Amino acid sequence: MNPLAEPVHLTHYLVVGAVLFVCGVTCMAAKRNAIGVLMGIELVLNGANLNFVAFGSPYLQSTSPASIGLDGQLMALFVIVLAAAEAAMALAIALCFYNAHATIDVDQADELKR
Amino acid sequence: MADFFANWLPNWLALTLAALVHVTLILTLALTAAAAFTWAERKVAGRIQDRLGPTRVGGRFGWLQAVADGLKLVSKEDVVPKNADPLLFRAAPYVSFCASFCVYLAMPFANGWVAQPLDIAVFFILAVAGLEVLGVILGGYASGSKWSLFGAMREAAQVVSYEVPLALCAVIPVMVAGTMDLVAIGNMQSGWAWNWLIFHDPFLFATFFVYFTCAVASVNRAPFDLAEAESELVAGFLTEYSGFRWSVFFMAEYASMFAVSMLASILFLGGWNGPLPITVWLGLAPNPATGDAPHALLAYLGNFLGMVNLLTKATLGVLVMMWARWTLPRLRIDQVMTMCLKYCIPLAAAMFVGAMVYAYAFPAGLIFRVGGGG
Amino acid sequence: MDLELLLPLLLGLAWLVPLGSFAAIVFFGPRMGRAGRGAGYLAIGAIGASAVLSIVALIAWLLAHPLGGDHGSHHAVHAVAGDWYPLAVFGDLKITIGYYIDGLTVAMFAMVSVVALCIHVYSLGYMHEELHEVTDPLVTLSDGQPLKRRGRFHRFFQYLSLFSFSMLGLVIAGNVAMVFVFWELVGICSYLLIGFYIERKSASNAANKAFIVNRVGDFGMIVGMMALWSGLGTFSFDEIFARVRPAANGHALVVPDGMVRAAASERIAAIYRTTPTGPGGAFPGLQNAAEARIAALLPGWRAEGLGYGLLLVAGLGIFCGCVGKSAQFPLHVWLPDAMEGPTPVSALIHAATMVAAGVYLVGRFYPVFTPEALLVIAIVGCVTLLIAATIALTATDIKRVLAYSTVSQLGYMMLALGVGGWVAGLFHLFTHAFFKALLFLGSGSVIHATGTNEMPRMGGLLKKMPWTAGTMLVGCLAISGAGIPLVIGLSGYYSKDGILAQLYSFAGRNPSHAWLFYAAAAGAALTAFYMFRLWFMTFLGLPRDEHVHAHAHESPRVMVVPLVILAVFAVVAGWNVPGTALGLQPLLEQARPLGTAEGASHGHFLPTLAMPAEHLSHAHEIHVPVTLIAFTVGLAGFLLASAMYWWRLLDADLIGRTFWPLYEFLRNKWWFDELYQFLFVRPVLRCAALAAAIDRAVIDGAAHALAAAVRLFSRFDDWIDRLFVDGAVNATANVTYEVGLRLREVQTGQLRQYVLWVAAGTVGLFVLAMFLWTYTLAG
Amino acid sequence: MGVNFHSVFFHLMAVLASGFALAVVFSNNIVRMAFYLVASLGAVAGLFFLAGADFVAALQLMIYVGGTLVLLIFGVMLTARGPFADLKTSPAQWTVVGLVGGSLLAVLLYAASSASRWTASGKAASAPPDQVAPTSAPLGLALLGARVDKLDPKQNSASSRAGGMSGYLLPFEIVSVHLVVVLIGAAYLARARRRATPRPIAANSPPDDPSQSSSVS
Repeated sequence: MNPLAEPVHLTHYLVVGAVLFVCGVTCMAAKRNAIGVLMGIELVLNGANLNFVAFGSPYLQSTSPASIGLDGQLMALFVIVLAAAEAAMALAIALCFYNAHATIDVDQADELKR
Repeated sequence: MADFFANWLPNWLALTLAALVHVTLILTLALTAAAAFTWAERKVAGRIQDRLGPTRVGGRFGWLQAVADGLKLVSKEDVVPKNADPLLFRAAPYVSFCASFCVYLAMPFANGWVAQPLDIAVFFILAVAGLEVLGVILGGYASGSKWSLFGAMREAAQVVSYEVPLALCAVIPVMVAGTMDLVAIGNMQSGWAWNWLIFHDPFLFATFFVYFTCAVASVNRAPFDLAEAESELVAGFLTEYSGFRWSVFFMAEYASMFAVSMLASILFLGGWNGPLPITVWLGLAPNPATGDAPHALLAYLGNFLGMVNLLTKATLGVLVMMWARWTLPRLRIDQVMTMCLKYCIPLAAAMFVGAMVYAYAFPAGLIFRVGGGG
Repeated sequence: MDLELLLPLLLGLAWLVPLGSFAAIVFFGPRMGRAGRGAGYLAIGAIGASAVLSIVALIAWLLAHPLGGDHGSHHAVHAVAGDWYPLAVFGDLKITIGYYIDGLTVAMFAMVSVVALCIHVYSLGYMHEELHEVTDPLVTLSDGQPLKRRGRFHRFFQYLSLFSFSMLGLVIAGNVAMVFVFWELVGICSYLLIGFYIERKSASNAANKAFIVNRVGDFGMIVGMMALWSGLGTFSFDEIFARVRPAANGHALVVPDGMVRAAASERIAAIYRTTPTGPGGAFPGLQNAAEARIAALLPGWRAEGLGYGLLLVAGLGIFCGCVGKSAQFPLHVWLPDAMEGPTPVSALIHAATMVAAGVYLVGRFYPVFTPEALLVIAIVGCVTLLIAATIALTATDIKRVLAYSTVSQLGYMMLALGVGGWVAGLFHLFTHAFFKALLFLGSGSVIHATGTNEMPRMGGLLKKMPWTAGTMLVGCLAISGAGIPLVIGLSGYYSKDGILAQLYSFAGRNPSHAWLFYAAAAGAALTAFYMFRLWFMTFLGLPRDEHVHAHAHESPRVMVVPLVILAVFAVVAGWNVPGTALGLQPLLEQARPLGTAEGASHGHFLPTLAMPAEHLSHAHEIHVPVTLIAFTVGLAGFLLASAMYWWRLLDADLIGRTFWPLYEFLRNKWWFDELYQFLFVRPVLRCAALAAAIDRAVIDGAAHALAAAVRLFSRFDDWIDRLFVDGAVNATANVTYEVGLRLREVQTGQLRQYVLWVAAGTVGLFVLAMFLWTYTLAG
Repeated sequence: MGVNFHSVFFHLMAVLASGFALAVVFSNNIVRMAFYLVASLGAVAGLFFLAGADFVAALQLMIYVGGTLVLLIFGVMLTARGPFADLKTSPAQWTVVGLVGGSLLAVLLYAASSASRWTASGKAASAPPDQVAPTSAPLGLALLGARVDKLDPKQNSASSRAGGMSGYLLPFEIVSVHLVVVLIGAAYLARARRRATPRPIAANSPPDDPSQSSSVS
C-alpha cells in the first residue's frame, strides 16, 4: 500500500526517534573527537525530544489516555534548555582540555586511570 | 487559495499549486527586491558621494544596471579553491539563502496575506533569521582562507550576540500586543498613525531605535559589516566566492535586510495600516465603528493597498540602512561587541521593564487602545 | 523621687563606675594617651563620678531623714535593703547581689569616694616616673645592673579602680556572702598593690605575707558565716538582724530559734522518737504535735542558754575576719610590711579604707555580737593599740611609724566598739580615715622629695617643703586629738574623746575591766609622742643628710592640693554645721543599729558584764574629766616628744641605751615576726620538707615501680599488637589493595567504552524486560 | 483518497533527519559533521511542526540550530589547530560499536512497533488541518503554573494529577537559574588563560611543544 497515503501513526515518530537515538549513541561511542561526542549527545537528546513531542502530539494520540497532552512539549522545552546548558558546559570543558593537552581526543582523557 | 484551486482540481494537486504560487510570489519578491536594491544601493552611494552612480545601462537612471550585474555574475566562472571543503563551500550560499528566504514563510504582507499563518510568527522569524549566519560561517570556514575564517568568526560572534537584544526588542511589542501572531499585531494598529505601536508609549518609541540598530547589526550591514570588511579582510567570508554563489549570498543579505525592516514596520510602524486610515475611508477595510466587512473584491483591493503600504515602509527602512552604510565609518570588532553588550542589551532590558510597568499602569496605552491585548 | 529607688540607683552607679574604668584600662590601658597617661585621667574621672553620686546620695538621705536630737536612737530609721540580682538559690539559701543602705553606708560611700578621689589625684603626680622607662635601684639583676622595666602607670590606676569598685561593693553589700566576695576582692587589690614593685623581693614577700595572714582571718570569717547560716538559714543583713533582734522583743538580743534547735538537736530527735509517728502513724498531725511540743519547749531551752554558744561563735568568727583585715593583735604583722607598696596605696588601702573595712564590718554586725564577743573585741583592740603604739615609738622608717599608728588607731576603734561605743568607734574610723590619709600622703611627698624612708636621714625640711610640713602638722595635731578642751578641737579631738568617755563609763560600770581605760589613755599619750617625734625628726632640726637635704623640693601642685583638701577635712570632719545638728556624729547616731542604743548586758557566760548605753557617756560628770585627762596625756606626750627631738633637752640615744632591753624589745617589734617564724613558719616548713621527703621516697618510689611494671607489660602488649593486630589490619589492607588493583583494570578511563557499556546494559535490560514482563509490552 | 500531504512531509522530514544523522555518524570531518547535524536538527524541527508543536519547533530552531550549533562551530574553530584527520576510529571499534548500536536499534524498533499495542487503537487524525492549533499561549501558561489543557476536572480525576502539581512554575524557575549558573560556569571555564611562558615566536623557539602549550597559569 502507499505509505504516503496512510495517516502518520505514533510508531513512525518512535521509529525516527529511535534512529536518531541510536545514531547519537553510535556517534558518542565511535567518535574520538570530543566535539563529535558532543554532537552525539545532541542527537540522543533530539531522539528523546521527538518521542516526547510525539506522545503529546494532538494529531497522533490526542484522544487516547496515553496522550500526555502539553506535558510532552513542556518536557521537550526543558530538554532543549538543558541541552543548551550542557552544550555550553561541554564546550568549555573541551576547551580546557584542549588548552591542557593540545588535543581533543577523548581517549587522551584518562589521567584518572593512571 | 488552496480551496480556490480545490474547486476543480484534486485536493493534493490544489495544495501543490497553492504552495507553488506562494513560493513563486515570495521568490519573485525576494529576487526583484535584491535586484532593485543593488541598483538603489549604487544610486544612493553615488548621490551620497556626490556622484551620479550608474547612468548608462538602460535609460538615464541606469535602471537596468541590476540586470547587467546579474548577467555578469551568472556568466562568471565558478571557482572552488584547492584547499577548500568542496561540499560545504558549495552548500553554504544555499543555506544562507534558504534561511533568509524561509523568513518570508511566516511574514504577512497584508491582512491575511501570509504563506503560512503561524501564531508564533515573530518567534519563528527570529529563529529562522538566525540561521543565516550558519551559511556564512560554513562558507567562511570551508573557503580554507584565513580572511574568510576571520570574517566568519566575526560574523558568528556578532550575530550570535546581537540576536539577544534583537529578540528582546521584538518581545516588547509582542508583550504589549499580547500575541506573537503578526497578522493580529498588524490589525491592531489599524487607523490613524498614532495607533502604531511605536507611539504606544515612550518605551516602545525608544525600543524601535534599539531594534533598528540591532537589526542592522544582525544582518551585518555597515557600520557593522565586520564579516566582509573589504578594507581589512579582503572581502571577509566572501573572499573566495565569485559568480553565482556570490550573488546568492548577496541576495540572501538583501532579503534579510528587507525581512528585518518588514518585521520592524509590522511590529512598530503599523504594518499595512497607513498613517491615515485611507482604506477605512474608501470602505476597503472592515469598519472599526460598525465592524461590517467590505465585499471580497474590495477587501482584496484594500489588502493590495496595504501590501504596497507595507512594502513602502520596508523599502524606506532598507534605504535608511544604505544611507547609514555610506555615511557612518565601520566600527572595530570590540566596539561592535561593546555596543551590543554594554548598550543594546541593557537598553532593551530597561525598555522591557519600562514597557511592562507602563502597560500595567495604562492598560489601554496613553493615546491609543490596544484592542484588548489581542 | 522615692528614696527606695533613688538610693540603690545612685549608689549602685557610684559603685559600678570604677568597674567600668577598670575594664576599659584593662583592655585599652597602654594605648590611652602617651604611655597610658589617659588611664589615670579615666580612673580619676570614674572615682570623681562616684564621689559626686555618693554626695548626692548623702544629701538625698539627709533630706529624707533629717538629723534630730543628739542621738537618733528613739526614732528608728529603717535601712533601704533589697536585691539587684539573684545569683543562685540553693534550697533556702539565696546568693544575691543586694544592697543594704543606711546612714552608715551613705557616709562610708561619701568618705571612701572622696578620700579615694584625693588619692587618685595625688597618685597622678606621685606615680609620674612610671610613665616612662623605670630603673629600679633597689633591684639588682644577676649581672649587677639595676633593673630596667617598662612603666606601669596604667596598671597602677587599673588596680586603683578595681580597688575602689571592690571597696564600695563591700560597703554597699546587702548580705554576708557578697561582703565576703568583696572582702576577698579588696584583699586581692591589696596583694597586687603591695607587690606593685614585684621585682623587689621584699615587696613580693610583703604581698604574700599580707595575703596569707588575711587567709587566717578569713578562715575564721567562713566559720562565722557557716554558723550564721546553719542557725539562721540566710545571709542577708536585714533578715539576720530581724531574727537576732526581733522587733517583738523590743530589738533586744535573743538567740534565734534556728540556733537553739541546732544546739538542742538531740532533744528534738528524742521528742520525735517519743512522739508516736512513722509509717504506721494512726492519724496525721502527729508531726505537728511534735513540732508543737518543741515550740512549747523552745523558750525553756533558750533560757538554759542552748545555742548561745553558736551565736557567740558566729560573732567571734566574723570578728576573726575583721582581725585579719584590720590588722588586730594576733594578725597585725602584715600591715607594716605592706608599706612596701607605693605610698598612695598605703594611704588609700592600708590607712583609710581597706583596713577600716574590718571596723566597718564589726559595726555592721554589731547587733549580732553578744557581750562576751564584745569584750573579746575590746580586749583585742586594747592589746593591739598598746603593742602598736609602743612599737611606733622606736620605728625609724617614716611609713612604718605611720603604719603602726594606723594599727593602734584601729585598735582604738575596736576597743570603742567592744565597750559599746558604736558611734565613737565608727566616728573615729571616719576622722582617722581623713587625717591618716593626709599623713600618709604627706610622708609620701616627703619620700618623693628625699628619696628615702629613713627619718634619721631627714630633718630640716620645713623650709624646703612648707606645704607638706604644714599639712602634716595639721595631721599630727588631729591624730593626737589636739584642741582647746571643752571648746573646740580638730576632728581627732572629738572622736578620741568619745572613745575615752565611753571607756570611762564602761570602767565605772564594771571595774574589773577598768584597765582598758588606762591603757587607752596611755595609748593617747604614746600617740601624741610618736606622731610629733615623726614630725620633729622630719621637718625640724638640722639636716642630717646633706645630700638628701640638697635635692629635696616641694612636691608639684597636683600632690599638694589633695594634701590641703585632706587637711581641711581632718580639721572639720568632727564639727557639726554651725547652728544645726548636721554632722558626722548625729548621722552615725541616726544610723545606729536598732536595739544597740541601750548598751549590752546579761551575757549568758558573763552575766555581770554590762556595756553602758553610749548616750550616758555624754553626761557632764563623765565628759568633762575625760576631756581633761585626754588633753593632759596628749599634752604630756607632745611635751616629751618636743623635749627629746625639738629642744634636745633629752638625748634620745642615751635613753635608748639606758633602757636598752626595752629599746631592743620595741625595735624588734616585740619579736613578733621571729615568734611567728618560730611558731608557725618554721614548723610548717619542716612539715613540708618532711612531706616532700616522704613523697619522694615512698610515693614516687611506688609510682616508679608501677611505671616500670606498666612499661614491661606494655612492651609485651606492643609485641602482641605488632604481631597480631597490625598483622590483621595490614592483611586486610593488602587484600583490599590487591582487589582494587584487579578491579582497576575494568576502569579503562576510555569514555567511549563507558558509553558502549551503557548502551549494552540498556539492551540487556530491554531483553530482560521483554522476557520477564512481556505482558507490559504486549499488554 | 489521494496523497496525504501530512504523511508526505512527514516521510520527507523523517528521511532527511535520519539520513543526516547517519551522515553525522559516518563522516570524519568535524565541520561537515556539524553541518549534517544542523540539517538533521532542522528536519527534526520540521517533524515537530508536523506534530503540531510549532513552539517547540521554533525553539528547536532558535536554540539548537541558532545557538548550540554556533557554539559547536566555535568549539571546532577554537580547537581547529592540530590534526583532526588522524582521530580515526579503528575498524575493530567500529564493529563493536556497530554491534551494540545495531542491537540497541533493534530493541528500540521492536518497542516502537509495539506502540500500536499499548496505545489506544492506532487511529490518528486522518486529515490534520493546515492551520496548526496555537500552543504558545498554553505552554506559557503551563510554565507559569496554570494548565489550560488539563482544566477538565474529569480528566484531572482520571489521570491522577493533583491540581497544583500539573503546573511547571517551579521547574521553570529551576531550569532558568540552572541555565544562568551553567553559563557563568562555562564562561569561567573557557576564559582565556594567560600562559606562564609567552607563546613561542617564529623559528628561534621550538614551535608549540606540549610543555609550553600545556603550561597554563
